[in-house]
Amino acid sequence: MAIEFKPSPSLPPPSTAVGPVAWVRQNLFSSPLNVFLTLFSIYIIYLLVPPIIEWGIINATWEGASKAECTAGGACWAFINVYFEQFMYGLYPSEETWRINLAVILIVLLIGMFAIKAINKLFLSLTILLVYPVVAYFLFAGGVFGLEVVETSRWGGLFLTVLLGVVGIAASFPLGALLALGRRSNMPVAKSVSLVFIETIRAVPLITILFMASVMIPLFLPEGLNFNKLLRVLIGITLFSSAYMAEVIRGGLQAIPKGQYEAADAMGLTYWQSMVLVILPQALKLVIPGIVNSFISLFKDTTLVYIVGMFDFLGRIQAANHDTNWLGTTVEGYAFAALVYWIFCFGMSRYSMALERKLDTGHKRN
Amino acid sequence: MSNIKNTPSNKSFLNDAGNRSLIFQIVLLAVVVFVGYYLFSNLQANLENRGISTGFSFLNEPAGFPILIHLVSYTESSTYGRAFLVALINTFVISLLGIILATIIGVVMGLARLSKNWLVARLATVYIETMRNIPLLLQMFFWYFAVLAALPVPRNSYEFADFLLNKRGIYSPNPIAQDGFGLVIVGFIVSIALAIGLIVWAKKRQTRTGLWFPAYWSSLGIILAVTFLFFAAAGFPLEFDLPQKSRFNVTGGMVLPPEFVAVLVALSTYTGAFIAEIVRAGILSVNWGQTEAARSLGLRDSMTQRLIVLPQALRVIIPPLTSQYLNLAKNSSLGAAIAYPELVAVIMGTTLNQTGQAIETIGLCMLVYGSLSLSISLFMNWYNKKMSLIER
Amino acid sequence: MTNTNMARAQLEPGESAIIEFNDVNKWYGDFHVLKNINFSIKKGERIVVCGPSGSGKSTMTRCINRLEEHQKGSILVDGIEMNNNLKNIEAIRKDVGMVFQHFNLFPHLTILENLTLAPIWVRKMPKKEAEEMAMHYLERVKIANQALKYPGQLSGGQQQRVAIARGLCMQPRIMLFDEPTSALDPEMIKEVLDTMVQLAEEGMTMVCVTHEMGFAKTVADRVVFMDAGEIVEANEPHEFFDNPQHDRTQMFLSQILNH
Amino acid sequence: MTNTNMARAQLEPGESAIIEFNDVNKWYGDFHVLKNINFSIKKGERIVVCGPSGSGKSTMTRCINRLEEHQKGSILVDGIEMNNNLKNIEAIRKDVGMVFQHFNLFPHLTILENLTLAPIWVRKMPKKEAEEMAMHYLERVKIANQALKYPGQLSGGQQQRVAIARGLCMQPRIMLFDEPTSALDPEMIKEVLDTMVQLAEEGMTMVCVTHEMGFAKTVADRVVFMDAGEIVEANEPHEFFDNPQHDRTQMFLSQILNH
Amino acid sequence: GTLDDVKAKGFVQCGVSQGVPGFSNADDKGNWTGIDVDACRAVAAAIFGDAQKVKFTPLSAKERFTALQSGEIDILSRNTTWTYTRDVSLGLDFTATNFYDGQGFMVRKDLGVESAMDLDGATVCTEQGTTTELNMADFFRKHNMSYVPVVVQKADEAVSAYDSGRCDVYTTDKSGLAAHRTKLKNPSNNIILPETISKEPLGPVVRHGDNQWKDLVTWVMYVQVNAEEMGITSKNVAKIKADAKDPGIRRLLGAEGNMGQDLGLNADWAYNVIAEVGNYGEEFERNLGKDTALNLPRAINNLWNNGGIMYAPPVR
Ligand SMILES: Nc1ncnc2c1ncn2[C@@H]1O[C@H](COP(=O)(O)OP(=O)(O)OP(=O)(O)O)[C@@H](O)[C@H]1O
Ligand SMILES: Nc1ncnc2c1ncn2[C@@H]1O[C@H](COP(=O)(O)OP(=O)(O)OP(=O)(O)O)[C@@H](O)[C@H]1O
Ligand SMILES: [Mg+2]
Ligand SMILES: [Mg+2]
Repeated sequence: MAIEFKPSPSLPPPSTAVGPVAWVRQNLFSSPLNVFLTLFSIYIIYLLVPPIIEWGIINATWEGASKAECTAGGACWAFINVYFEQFMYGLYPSEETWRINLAVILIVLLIGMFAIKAINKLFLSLTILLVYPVVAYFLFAGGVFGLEVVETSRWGGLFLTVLLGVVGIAASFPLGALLALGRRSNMPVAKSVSLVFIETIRAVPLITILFMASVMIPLFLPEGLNFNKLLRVLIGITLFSSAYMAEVIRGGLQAIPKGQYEAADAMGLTYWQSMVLVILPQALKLVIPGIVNSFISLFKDTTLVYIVGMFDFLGRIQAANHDTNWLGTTVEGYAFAALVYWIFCFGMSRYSMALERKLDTGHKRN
Repeated sequence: MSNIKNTPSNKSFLNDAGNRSLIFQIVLLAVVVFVGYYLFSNLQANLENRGISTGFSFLNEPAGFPILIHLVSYTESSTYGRAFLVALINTFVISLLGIILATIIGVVMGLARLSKNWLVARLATVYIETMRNIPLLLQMFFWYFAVLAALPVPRNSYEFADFLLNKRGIYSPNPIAQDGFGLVIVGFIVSIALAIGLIVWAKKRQTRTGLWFPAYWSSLGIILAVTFLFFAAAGFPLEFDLPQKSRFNVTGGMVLPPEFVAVLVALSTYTGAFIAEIVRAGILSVNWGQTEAARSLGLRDSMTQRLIVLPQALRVIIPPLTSQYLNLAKNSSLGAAIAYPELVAVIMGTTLNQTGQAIETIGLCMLVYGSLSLSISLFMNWYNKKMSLIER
Repeated sequence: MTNTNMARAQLEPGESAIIEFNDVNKWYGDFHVLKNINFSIKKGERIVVCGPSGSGKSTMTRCINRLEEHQKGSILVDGIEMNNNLKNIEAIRKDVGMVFQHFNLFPHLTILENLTLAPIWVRKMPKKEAEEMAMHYLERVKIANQALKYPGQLSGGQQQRVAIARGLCMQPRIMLFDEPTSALDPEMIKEVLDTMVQLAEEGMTMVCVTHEMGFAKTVADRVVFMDAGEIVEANEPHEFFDNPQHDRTQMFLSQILNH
Repeated sequence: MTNTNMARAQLEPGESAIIEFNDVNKWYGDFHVLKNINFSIKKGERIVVCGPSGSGKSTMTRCINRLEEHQKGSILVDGIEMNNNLKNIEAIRKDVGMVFQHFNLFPHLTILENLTLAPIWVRKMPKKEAEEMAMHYLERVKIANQALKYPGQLSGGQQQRVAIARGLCMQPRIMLFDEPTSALDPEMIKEVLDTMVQLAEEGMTMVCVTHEMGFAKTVADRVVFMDAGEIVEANEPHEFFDNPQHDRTQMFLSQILNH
Repeated sequence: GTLDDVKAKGFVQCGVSQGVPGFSNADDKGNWTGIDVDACRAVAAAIFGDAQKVKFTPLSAKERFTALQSGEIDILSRNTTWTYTRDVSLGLDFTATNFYDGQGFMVRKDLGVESAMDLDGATVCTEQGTTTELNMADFFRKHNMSYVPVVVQKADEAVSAYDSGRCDVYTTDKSGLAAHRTKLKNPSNNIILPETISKEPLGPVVRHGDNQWKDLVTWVMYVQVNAEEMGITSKNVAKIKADAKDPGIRRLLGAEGNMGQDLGLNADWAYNVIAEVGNYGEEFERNLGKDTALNLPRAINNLWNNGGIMYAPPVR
């Protein structure tokens, strides 16, 4: 007769294996080297954190009209306070800044509408991609419906930074897709044109391209034909990021199994039909995280427009540092800039990671 | 045979796939050529109308401006060509040092992030996430303007032995060779030869007897000891020019100007954060089974890392590392913003301004960056090929 | 080679072949993958192609709708010659449906959208009509209730049935199957084979690369055996299985039947 | 618990066990994965460990060369107690060879380098001698002609045989096998099992986690059955298979023998 | 030509500095003031009769010539020194000089330096892409003194570098020194050394090859100097135009004849310039004079008959 098997009860682990004490032992003091590293880390934290808190919070001054009023010995956040509007909007007339805010609210609402089931997604996307930019442009620039004209030379601050980043990415997207298709094409001319363009752009620093855009484009145009510096810089940024975008999209295209191309061919779709209906929608889904990452780099790189004399967010802060009332607030300015950039970039990078994870499981290949 | 139903209506020149692609390509080529020609002819007309001189003859003219950092001799009366060379060297030097430092920082931080010590891992994460998400230009400004403001004036320099640190840079004694220094060089060469001999011998002995000899450490010792012996024998033929505080500055000694230090620090800490992530991913990509297999063979953890994990991780690390190196080289151009005299500052800044020849100067810069990028990626491709695994 | 006589369809007078290979040769680089293929199929015929791996079965099938180009000889489908002419290719692809081993459904489209894509964009059918037709074929493959799901949500067998329905939606005169069941679990194979048998019974012209010998015996009008880029033997199923002429065929059959 | 009596080796007087588990307990976090394991092996014994997935077979085996740490009880290998002492661990790992399910060959080294790595670096053997020995073991696993290839160039079965040879190159007193054949195709399984049988015949002490019951019947001195972190039953093969004591064992055997 | 383009677009695009008080400087609302700004406004007044029809493009020193050459701006009015090379080979044309300047040095008082000759071994900050960079080099070379050059990309940052102690000396045009000194943490702790080491005639620049436009810009400046000489100011210009008997003045103010025609302008262009912007003296006092933070004396920028060298050709 068979003996019945009853598993013995599980016992709780000994305190050496779990619990806070075990945790500390395993994670902080597991070996002499680790003890040293732990103590060293604590020392570094001790060196860095308390002084920063003291300077940035405890001894900081939050209100005031000039540096002279910052007497507490800590950070002079009053500087940021006073200049806040300029940092955000540049020299955009303050009675007109509602136009920027309105444009931001609009886009947030539009994107939020994706969550509503009943709305036609295609229609909404087209609105965002085609209608919204026009509306936003007229809101920003004015000159219609009695809106006061605001020169692009007055656009600046974080507004300009975001504008450059968003327009750069959005505009580089179609161009990048074309370049990617070109680079994968089996037509030698299309292939080499795309290849040369992509590799040339990727080989040189953004700053040389911005410099070309800001001073050289007019030399290549017939006399009298000339356009706005902001537009030229945007063209430069777009060309630059389209080369990187092309490589991201190419990665996506390569990940699409060959069978998808064949199935589309076998159904009798033409090249462009199969690209637009079958291949690109799949590839783009795969490259969204890559695009977000490109956006993050571009967003950081837009600081370089400062070198060609545009007052983006960092540029405005640099300029404000020279205000005679606020001399000696360099560190506060940089700290503020660093914080804002960090929040944007870190947030986006987390978002892209989450997206990557989501798409990873959601996109089953077959 | 069945009847062949030919369909002549469909037989058109344009419907042939080969012809279509040919036509498309001809059109594309025509457009590219036309746009190129259009831009070029505009350029020529514009240059002529505006009386801007062209050509590279300016490279032979005296530059007339000073350059703060020059590793080859340069004076104000040197030519623009010389200035170009100086700037080129400055770009190379900062890129090379930056790559070395960033690699060290990246490896250390990447390993730290994988550390079993919770605190160390957390600190490394904070470092990486901070550096990666703040624009490089801002970091350069910080290292230049904010740190500069916090340092003392030369008179109140921080002093460590014969080293000085102040707003004007980091000063160190400058060694000056005296008579007989040649002997020391001879000694150095001899010691290197000895060290190589030792390493070869150690390898041979291992093959023969299986005994290991710590050849690398001992050869380092030999190099130091032998060189020192020759140095002593020659009667210590080296004098140091010590930095002295003078009326304005510090005179004498060697100096690392703050511009150089700021660019170097910013470039290497920024890129280092990216490299850290690459290193981490590379090490994680090596299957844990490899470590277990190595351990079960009795290899110690340090050997496991050196012989098993790192060689395999490198395979994964190298392609993204290449693009980080390229980025660093390109980013060195931001040094222009804080007075580091690299290519963009000297050529697209001062030279362009003195000569007005935008096309030539910007063209020169793009050429240099292009070849820099090309050579780094060629080297890396070669290395990558060498490292790649052989599969079925 | 008497034993490849059967590679040509037995045509009644006045009847013409729907697919015709005349001395077709194809190379991949230096590699001669199809050698002098002579072969024809008449309307309504059901052909099973078998042979060892790498023998060129897929390649031959894919030449029919010009997923591959051949370099010598001529292929006529429904009287139209295959060449670089895009109009011809388009016309033929409308007439030829294809089902792949790995289904190749479009994962970003629902089942219904997968089916209506070609009718709408290639046949320029109104969307409503296309959807009605799609539902009709989905019912035929017994999967209409899944119409709004995505391919990723279906089992392999279901996916393959969708792929068949997608092929049918073009209302093709010929259906090509390239090992439609070899990526499936045994129980799903049955689902798919049942669907194919049903199609065969309805009189669809079919070319099917498969090693399901049961299927071949049940429905094939002729079985074609290929090796090393050649048609070694072609015959009616009972002849082919019971009385293979070639020793190569015998060896092959002994392997797969024992398996 | 009478039926685990056989978990301890039957020692002759004066003989001592080469591996000894005394009341070994191990937790992963809160999860009690090994419960009171008492178990010993004498020199030259061949033990097969089996049991359902997740029962702790791998964990127990890996405790033997301290790839895993246990938290309670003691493990003695060749008289040396397992603890945090690095010298002990090193000494034991030199004496214990291990073969993994996924081979874990070092892909960046040639076969020969894979085999000589440990002898050179751990045993401080002259390179030449190490290579001679490696060739010897490669011949034993019948694969000497592949010595200069890289693991990626070999088939799975060949790789696993290399892994065995690599383990042998340390000239260990004990070999551990953790499901060495379960990642292989049927024909390759045979290759590897043949090699293992040959080893067993030469008198190597072996602990082998496997579900190849044929192997167990042929070579094992004892079969150990685990479930839920416990040794449920241990016995000589014929007793174990023909007359399992425990209902759990019976159920398990009925499953894998029917398979 | 440029004039037609300007008329067509309806404003003058004027390149200015990124902030030099007294010359071209924007307040925190973005309104531009300064003597260089007024030069552009005067041109706008001459063309459109409206001094506000100007748009400003702030440029760093190193960008400025390319911006002008490329046609991005119509006039470069950015304390730019007239030099041989710039005039001859850069594709530029210098018009009239609106400020005679010379390069000088600023040091911190506590260094105890009295003369530029004491600067041997000093670290000197300056802005990239200026004549200053070259003059400085020449000066130290001539006197056989050593120095450490720190050449910063933008004037503001060069000043910051000086102010933070990176350099002992800051060098630029003396007017610039005075202007920048107001931006220091502690202006009174810094002195400007007496030496002037260069001639720096500053004035608006236009593209080479458009003579009509060059003439226009030149004569807008000369008219202002002549107006000061004749005692015509923005306050009394209307009255003088109505009352004047002097045919020279009547011609100048467009009360008779049509002197603007050849420039492509209206007859009253000069009137508009004076009425909207003022004469040269007014411009100087408003931007640089005693009541400003710069507090510069007229010195050589006075009229020729007042001991200066401002001498405009007659309007005939
Ligand atoms: N794109 C290609 N380039 C080069 N050779 C190819 C290519 N595609 C197929 N081949 C080769 O052509 C031969 C025939 O391939 P094909 O796919 O037609 O064989 P098959 O009979 O369908 O085999 P299987 O049963 O494995 O699908 C094979 O040897 C294959 O390696
Ligand atoms: N590192 C770990 N952390 C937490 N739990 C683990 C870990 N490794 C294994 N386990 C758990 O411990 C139990 C025993 O694992 P073990 O690998 O020893 O099982 P096994 O008997 O070898 O099973 P299999 O036949 O699947 O290999 C399993 O439930 C497993 O999930
Ligand atoms: Mg096939
Ligand atoms: Mg296991």
